[in-house]
Amino acid sequence: MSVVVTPEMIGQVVISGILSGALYAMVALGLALIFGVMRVINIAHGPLLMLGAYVTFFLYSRTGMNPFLTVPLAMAALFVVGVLLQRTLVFRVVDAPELSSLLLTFGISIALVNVAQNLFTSDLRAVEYITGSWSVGGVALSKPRFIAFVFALAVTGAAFLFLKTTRLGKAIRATSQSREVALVCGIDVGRIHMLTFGLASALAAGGGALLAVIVAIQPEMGGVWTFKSFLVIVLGGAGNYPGALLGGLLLGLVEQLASLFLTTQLSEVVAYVLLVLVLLVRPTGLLGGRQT
Amino acid sequence: MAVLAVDGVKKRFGGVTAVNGVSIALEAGRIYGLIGPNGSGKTTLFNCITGLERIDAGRVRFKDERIDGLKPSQVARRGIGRTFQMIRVFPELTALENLLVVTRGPRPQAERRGRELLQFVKLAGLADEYAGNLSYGQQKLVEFVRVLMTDPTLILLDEPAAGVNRTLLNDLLAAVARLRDEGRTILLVEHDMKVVMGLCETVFVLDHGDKIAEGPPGIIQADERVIEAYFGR
Amino acid sequence: MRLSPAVVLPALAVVLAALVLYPFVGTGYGVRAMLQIFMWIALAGSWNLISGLTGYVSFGHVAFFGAGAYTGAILVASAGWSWPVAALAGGIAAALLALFIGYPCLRLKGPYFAIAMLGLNEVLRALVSYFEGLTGGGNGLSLPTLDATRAIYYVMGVLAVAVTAMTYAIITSRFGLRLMTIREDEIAAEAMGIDTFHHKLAAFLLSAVGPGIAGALTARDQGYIEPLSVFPLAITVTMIVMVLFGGKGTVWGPVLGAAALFVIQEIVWARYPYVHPLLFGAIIVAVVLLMPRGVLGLLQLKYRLPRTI
Amino acid sequence: MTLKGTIALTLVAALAGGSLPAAAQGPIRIGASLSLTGTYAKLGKNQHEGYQLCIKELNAKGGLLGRKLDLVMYDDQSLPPTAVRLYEKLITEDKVDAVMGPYSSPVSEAAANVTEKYKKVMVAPLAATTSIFKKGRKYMFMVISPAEGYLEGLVDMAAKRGLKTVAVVNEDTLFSKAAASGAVELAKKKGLQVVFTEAYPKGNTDFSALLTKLRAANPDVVAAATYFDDAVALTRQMKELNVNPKMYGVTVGGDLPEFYDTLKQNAEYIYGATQWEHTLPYPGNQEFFDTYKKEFAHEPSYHSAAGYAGCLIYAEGVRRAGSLDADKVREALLKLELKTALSPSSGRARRRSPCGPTTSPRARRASRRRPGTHDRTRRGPRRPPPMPPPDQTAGLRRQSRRSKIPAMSETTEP
Repeated sequence: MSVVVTPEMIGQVVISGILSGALYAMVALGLALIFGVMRVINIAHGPLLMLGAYVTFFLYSRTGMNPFLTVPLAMAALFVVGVLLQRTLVFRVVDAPELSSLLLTFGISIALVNVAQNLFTSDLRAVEYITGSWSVGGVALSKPRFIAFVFALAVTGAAFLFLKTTRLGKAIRATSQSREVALVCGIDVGRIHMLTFGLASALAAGGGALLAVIVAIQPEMGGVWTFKSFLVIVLGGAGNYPGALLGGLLLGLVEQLASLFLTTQLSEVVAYVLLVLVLLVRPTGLLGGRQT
Repeated sequence: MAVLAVDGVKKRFGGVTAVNGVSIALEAGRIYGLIGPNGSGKTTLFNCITGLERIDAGRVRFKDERIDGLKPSQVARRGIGRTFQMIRVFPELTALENLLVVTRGPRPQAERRGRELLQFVKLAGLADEYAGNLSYGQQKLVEFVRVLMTDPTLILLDEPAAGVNRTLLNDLLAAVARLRDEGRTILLVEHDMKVVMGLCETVFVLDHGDKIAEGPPGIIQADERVIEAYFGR
Repeated sequence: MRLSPAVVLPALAVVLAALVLYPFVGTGYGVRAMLQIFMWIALAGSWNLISGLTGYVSFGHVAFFGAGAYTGAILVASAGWSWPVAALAGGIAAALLALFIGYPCLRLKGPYFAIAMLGLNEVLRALVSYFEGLTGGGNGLSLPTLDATRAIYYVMGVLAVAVTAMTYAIITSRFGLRLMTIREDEIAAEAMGIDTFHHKLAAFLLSAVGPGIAGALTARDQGYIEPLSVFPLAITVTMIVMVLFGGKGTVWGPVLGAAALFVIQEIVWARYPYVHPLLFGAIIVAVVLLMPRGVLGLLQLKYRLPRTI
Repeated sequence: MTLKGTIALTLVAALAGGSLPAAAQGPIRIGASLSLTGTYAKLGKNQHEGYQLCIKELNAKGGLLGRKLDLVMYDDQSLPPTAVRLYEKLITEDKVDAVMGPYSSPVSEAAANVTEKYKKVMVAPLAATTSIFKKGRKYMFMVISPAEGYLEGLVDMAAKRGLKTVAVVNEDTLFSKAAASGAVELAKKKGLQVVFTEAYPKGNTDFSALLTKLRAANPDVVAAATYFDDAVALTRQMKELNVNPKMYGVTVGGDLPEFYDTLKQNAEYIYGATQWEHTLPYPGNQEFFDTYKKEFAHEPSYHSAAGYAGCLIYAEGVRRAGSLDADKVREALLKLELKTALSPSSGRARRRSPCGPTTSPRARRASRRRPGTHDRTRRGPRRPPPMPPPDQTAGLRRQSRRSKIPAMSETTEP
């Protein structure tokens, strides 16, 4: 049953890999922010993405809004959710060992999924807005995935710009490099944590909103995204923000190429082996700093 | 013949050279001081000797054996004990357990020796208290005697006097002197010049990763480069 | 509130006797529930060995459970081994896996290790699905019908006792103290001459055996396994929460946590079929926030009890 | 006393005291564990509602053997080990009088070990994998047709139309694998060449690479053994990657009303295997559909119908046996022929009919049935209907969804 792999096919999956890689990068950037600033591994990242997808779904189905225009609304809504989560629960585990944050956010995660199951039901939802593809030199360029890709790039770019140029963004980066120094410089670290968690949730929600146009939405859709985001940020170097972009594209490509040359079932295995190899050579990821 | 010979050791962190080709040699049964302004590379040199940092160039020989490249635990087991600048006791182990973990032989003997050492630093009554509950000075003492539990040939002390009161300090210094008399070698990093001058026979001075002077304390104190390093010009 | 052996040992004997006799009076469900508690004690106790003592959070410990389950089931189904021997083989297979995976992964620190273990579990599930000639892939593996619940109850009980006894032996030994130094300050431990890597590896191996055997026994008892049901993250999290609830780094913490949490879950489960995950999530959050040291950890601190409680 | 002692003893007490003997003439208690949360939450919920409706109606008609019926429900989280424990609890603690099956093949497979051990009749309405019913199990009854047959209709029609090559892809779980292997077998038998097969893991959302390979193999027919979300994802991505086979069919997914709601016009011209459609002219079917919709505010799926019918089948078995005794009920069920909303009737019809007939126990007899082909072949090929606007009514979209001629086809007509 073997299929001969042609250059066109490789081109096709490389395109697919890059398209999904940008989305990975965007979602993972949120996780990287939280990890960088607070040293918290947020298992609830995927479920937050799921909530973002539902925002888009309901706006689209109730008001008929263009789903791509709902992206900022979903992000804003989840920004609020993120800030609330941080203020009520997560701030308590910021300095605790990783076990506490892993478990706390896991608890939040299953609670969110269950709430969604009861509020939205487990029915599969989708935003059927645009399908089909453009043909670019014999390679099919999926329309929804390409638009999502552009949006993801734009949002990720905006996030980088924000971190790089604004006062607040600089404060976030300063806090992630050294909380003590940030404190000394008069940065309100508690507020930065809140904003970071909000921003990260917004990035997840943006990913969810874009995914809504691509895949079906259901309460359990987030879990796999939490895991993939981990892979991405660990590959790229946790706490290193450009690393998230690199890691995302890398994961997208590796998954697709593994699926092409081996089988879809093994793509995860290949991604994981790559992760362990990277960590063995560079214990803090490709662009990670020194381990302390 | 030198117990420890550090030969042209270099260590870089990114663009910063923390230790730049430093060579020192330590003879058995003597006390050495290692001084220098903040950030001059003292602790990094300690880490290079004990294997916590991998060196970029040079070599470290201990009792005629290369030890650079070994794991810290291997270095320690060859007979180099150390304390840390920031205290590193095991807080959720008791004082006695802190000592026991580094021993290997039969347990009753180890416990006896541990209690003796705690007695020696006047902590016998706190043997079963969690180390994290002890005062700063007490923790410092526990860390100090923990080094002795392994019966090391060479002892590296990173700022033993910092944050310790006068009486305690005098006891500590007396203990160090006694260790020397037992034939052990001691290298200590210290900011308290009185301690360094009173105790050390030879002092090495680091500045920006370079060794800028070496000699008896009296001469070092008058060395222009040293004064310059500390006070600027 | 010191517990003297003169009180503890007879009490333990009474409890053990009650547990030995229980299958003759309990209902089928009761026996199975106790069996599950034994399983959770073995799992939680094993996780405690690596993560409670060294502080290395194994966020994929169910991998060993699954590996044991598949080893045991394959040996029973394809090679016709008797289940007790297959269960031992499950434990050995899990230990070998720990050895193989420990070499790279135990060099990783903190969250990196946690994520690597999480990944290991996902990968094992994918591999088990892929090599379907051996494992039945997504079809799962169906074992010949056998009603051995009572025998498995006893074996699982022995396993729970063995893991707990091993925890006791380790915690009271210098080996155990050295494992704790890794949790407290790995760099200092290393500088004090403790070969932290090999200590971690040893603890990791020991912590894999129990789940391996438990997995094989569970496979035999259920009669049917499939990749999704023996490699779920939920099992890992449940064992962690049990240890946290009871008190990590203690001997009886995992036992208490396993029993208490299992009973709570069973009650909640039955009453609120649609919202029990929400309640379980709330329990997790409460445990983490309100008593991160667990019941016994709190008692231990407050009353200065030894770790062997 | 040690903590452990206290806890263990309390626990023993709790476990021992938890059960009270069921009152002799109280309601008949029927127990089941279903996937109310976890992977199969949606489908399990539909099945739950099917059970609820059946029991409500039975009670309205005076119950069974003069007693009311009561449903004892647990959630197995879609996990087989949990189901095992819950069935053991239902049988030995809650002492239910009867059990009904859980959702999905893997869960049923695990739960069957318990129900067989206690010799409880279990009508398992949503276990479609035949292997479960083998293994010498005596008290387990199958309701829907076997998984292996889900794609037979598609392959059969493809062969009749002279199509030559087929690609089979499947989710790597018990049911889907069985459906896929059934499709491969039949394709070979019918002289079609299987040019591509690949399994993908559960939860997969990106099929780019798989479809790229599939497109290169250029099959006439794509047979996909899916659950639901993967059917949606796969369908969308086929469109995006220009994979245009002459025929394309899925298993679970294509039959659900949500499939169209989700995919809109992209759901058209896709063959779906179903165990049930509300338009089928079975007795009570329309009533079932209407009542269900009123009761639960959404349309039933075949999972609802199978749950509903499975429960009716069991009730009928009890009525004919005149007793709750498992062996008597088993005998009655083996002889039973029953028309329900789910199915046509008699043994002969069963063989040809698509939709799970009622009673047929165990696979031996059931293995010939082909879901999905029945009403389709009967109506014969038709022209594709015009594209319906997105706000099409329910009836119409069903029609378009079931249309026989794939739009992309150029050579379908023989």
